[in-house]
Amino acid sequence: MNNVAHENEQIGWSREEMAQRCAQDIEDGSYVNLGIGIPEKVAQYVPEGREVIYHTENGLLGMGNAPTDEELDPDLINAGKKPVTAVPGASYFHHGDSFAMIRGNHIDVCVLGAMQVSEKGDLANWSTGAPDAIPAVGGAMDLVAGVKTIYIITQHTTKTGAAKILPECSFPLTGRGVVNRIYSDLCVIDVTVSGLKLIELAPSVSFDYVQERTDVVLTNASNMSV
Amino acid sequence: MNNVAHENEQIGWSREEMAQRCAQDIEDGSYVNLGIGIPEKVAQYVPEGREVIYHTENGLLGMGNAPTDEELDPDLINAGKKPVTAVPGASYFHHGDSFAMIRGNHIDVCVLGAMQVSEKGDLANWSTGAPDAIPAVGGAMDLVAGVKTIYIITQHTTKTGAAKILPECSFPLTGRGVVNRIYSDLCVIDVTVSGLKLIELAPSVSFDYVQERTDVVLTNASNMSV
Amino acid sequence: MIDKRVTSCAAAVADIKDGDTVMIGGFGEAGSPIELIHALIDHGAKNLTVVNNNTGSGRVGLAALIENGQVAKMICSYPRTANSLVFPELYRSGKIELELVPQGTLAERIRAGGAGVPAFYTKTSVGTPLAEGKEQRNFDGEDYVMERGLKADFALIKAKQADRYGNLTFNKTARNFAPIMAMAANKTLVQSNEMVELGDIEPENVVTPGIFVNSIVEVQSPQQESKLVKEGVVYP
Amino acid sequence: MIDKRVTSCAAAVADIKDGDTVMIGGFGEAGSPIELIHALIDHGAKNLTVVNNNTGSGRVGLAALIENGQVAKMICSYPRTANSLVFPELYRSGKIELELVPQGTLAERIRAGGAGVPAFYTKTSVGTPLAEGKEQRNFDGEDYVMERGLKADFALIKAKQADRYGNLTFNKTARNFAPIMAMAANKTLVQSNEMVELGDIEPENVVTPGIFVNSIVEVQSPQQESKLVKEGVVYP
Repeated sequence: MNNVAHENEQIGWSREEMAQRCAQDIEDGSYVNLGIGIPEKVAQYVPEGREVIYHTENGLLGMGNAPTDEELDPDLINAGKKPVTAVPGASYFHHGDSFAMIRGNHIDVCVLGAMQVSEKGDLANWSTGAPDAIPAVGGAMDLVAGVKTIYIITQHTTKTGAAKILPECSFPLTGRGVVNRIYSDLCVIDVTVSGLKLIELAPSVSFDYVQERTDVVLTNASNMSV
Repeated sequence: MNNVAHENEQIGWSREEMAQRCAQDIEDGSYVNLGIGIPEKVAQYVPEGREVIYHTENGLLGMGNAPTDEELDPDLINAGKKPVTAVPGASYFHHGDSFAMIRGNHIDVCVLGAMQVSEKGDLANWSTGAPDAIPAVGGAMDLVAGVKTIYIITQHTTKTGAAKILPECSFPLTGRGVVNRIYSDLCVIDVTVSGLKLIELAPSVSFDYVQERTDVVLTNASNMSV
Repeated sequence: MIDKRVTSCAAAVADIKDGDTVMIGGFGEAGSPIELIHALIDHGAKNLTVVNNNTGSGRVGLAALIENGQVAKMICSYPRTANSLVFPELYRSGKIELELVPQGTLAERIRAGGAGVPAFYTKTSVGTPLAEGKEQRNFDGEDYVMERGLKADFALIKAKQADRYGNLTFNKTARNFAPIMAMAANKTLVQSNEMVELGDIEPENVVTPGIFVNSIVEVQSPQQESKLVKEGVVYP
Repeated sequence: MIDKRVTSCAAAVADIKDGDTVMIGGFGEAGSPIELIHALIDHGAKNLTVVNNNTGSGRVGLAALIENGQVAKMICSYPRTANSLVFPELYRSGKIELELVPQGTLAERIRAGGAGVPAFYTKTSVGTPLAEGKEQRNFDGEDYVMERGLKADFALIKAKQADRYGNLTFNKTARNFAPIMAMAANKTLVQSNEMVELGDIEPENVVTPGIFVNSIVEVQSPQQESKLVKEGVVYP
């Protein structure tokens, strides 16, 4: 337990840094769908010189920044129902066509949040299964089933310190075996056929520190020493 | 056999008259798809004052007349691949959407030719089943399966005098139980749950004359005496 | 002559009956046909099954229709929103039924209903609780769920421009579910910001061809749901 | 930077391999990407499965591709036309395979392939020889046939306008199969009459969004198939 000293400190990546780290992996020319919350921030950090086209499932390809007061149009919103703009070269289409893009494997990358991720890449991010909750799924199940690459941005553990990366999700699944990579506040983990592989650690975070907070045995493929 | 005297005469309706008779039954405001051949002629005879919108399955609603030389555009054709025009209020769409209109029961009337029609309204109009023929079906099967009302315009018998209205079609079917009404050169016949009902005779054609040339027992619901 | 224009929202919704299935366009407030919904509240048809991505916000539009006790069942993907006051309470007290459908499956079911496709297969929801009780099938090594096409008695949608044939265009992301709902409903009722002459909409740019439209009412300055919600407006 | 423009038809078709499935847009000559087809003839890929509504006419375009022995199988709805010289002979001599599909089923299979739907049900062809060997199923008292989604390695289509993102518009009924083929192919190759700047195509009027397009070559004055056929032109 050589990390006890860190327990009450702010260590690892901030929310902004997680988005920034993820953004490094968004390739030039990608078609990208960003979920609500931290994933939305990824767009700000895509490195200069890369041209990325953002899809929002309510019918727009080529989503731009938030509007100025003059640009604001309540008929131009994103999947989170926030006002957005459209870039030159954008296109509008109906929901049937929009989800044909998703279901038909045309979107390259989707970045989403998570409640739990399993060793096999199962994702739970829509419901805690609580009996009194109003169930609401939106487009999450379609996105994870249809988009080529699924990136997850999430705190490594819950607010109470419980592991979110688990042998099996206890919450209802969003999709089975769908996650490709996890960006947590502590590290970057790839989901591979041979299990979860830690490929990068946040500054001053050790492999053991991450392993302690993960309910699944990780392979260490990072360059940092243990 | 009181009709023997007619055998070698031109009796009954001409091709133009068959189209004209059918056109009387095209209601104001209908969405109509006309097959190649005699059915195409129906459009000319729709009574004045009725506004009818023509669909062609290659992606146009609001098909107009044949073009003048100035209007001719090889990119504007009908399902028979003939040049056409578009009326004000027309719309273009892709094949997926065009057949969604057909399959989804949105077109009111389709008028087609026939090789054979059965007592139950089965239609054969795409293949004689000859082993050396190149099979070709086009949109006929989609139209008969999806359009609300199917009208058939056909000579009552083949060129050799064989019946085309039969207990069962011997040719491969286009659709099963799909025909609503037959306009032949001799009469108009409705396909009903209780069999084929002759509802109108061409001038100077008798019910017996028609019955002789029909391999199915007809009910006489015409106003003409037998 | 074909003239699908009607003079009021009340006239447009007059034929909706108790027990009907009604698809209502819109994703949040974008594309929500609020004047038609309010006319449906005035009309009073009950025991409706309503198909919409959400359940409305505040106490106007779709939320008001629900609050007014006219909706027996919602078919939707996301019955919560920031200002979702009405649905959660009714749902928790068992006064309204919910069929929860993933958004893309909802869209494809509506499109299938309109295109004469009674059922199709999708990967969406495989392995999740929303696949439970549904037929599953493997094609080429992948698992899929069978989903049924969805049709409706009526669709209520909002357009930007309409002509008397019923050809429609939409404004930006307000298009969302409207074109496919127009296909899936027996009768499609449209409120359009503007009526134009035949031919004013370029035939290449028609989004919903008139064949999918039955009645159009011009509502030049539709109310904006979020503004009404902010002002605390309650309908009726 | 996203720039899908390529400098020649030869460059566009360069990656097509022997044995590939190639969807080719067009209904008769309207929308037929004749320059891309001729480039594919020059390229020489063999043993292709080609999806098109027809089989070409005369001895240019698709007919020439077939005559050149590059097509092992045609998937189409109507393999005969007025000037169908090539296909009938090869078919009768058993040199080319034919999968005959009703036109609307062909369209829907292509749309399903592009939309991630592996199979769907349709009433079309029930009770006919084209339903033989296919799964049938009753929904709500009606019989339906199960049909499979159709995908392709490449689509070759013709557009009216294109920008560097690959957004496309089409001319009149030349649109036909192009938008759905663009969805169903892994790589969609476009010949466009005109290249325009980003934003020149109004976002509301984009017919095929760029996400479905991979390569675009400008062909400002494409040849007209019917004219070549009338002149007795033979390609190559």
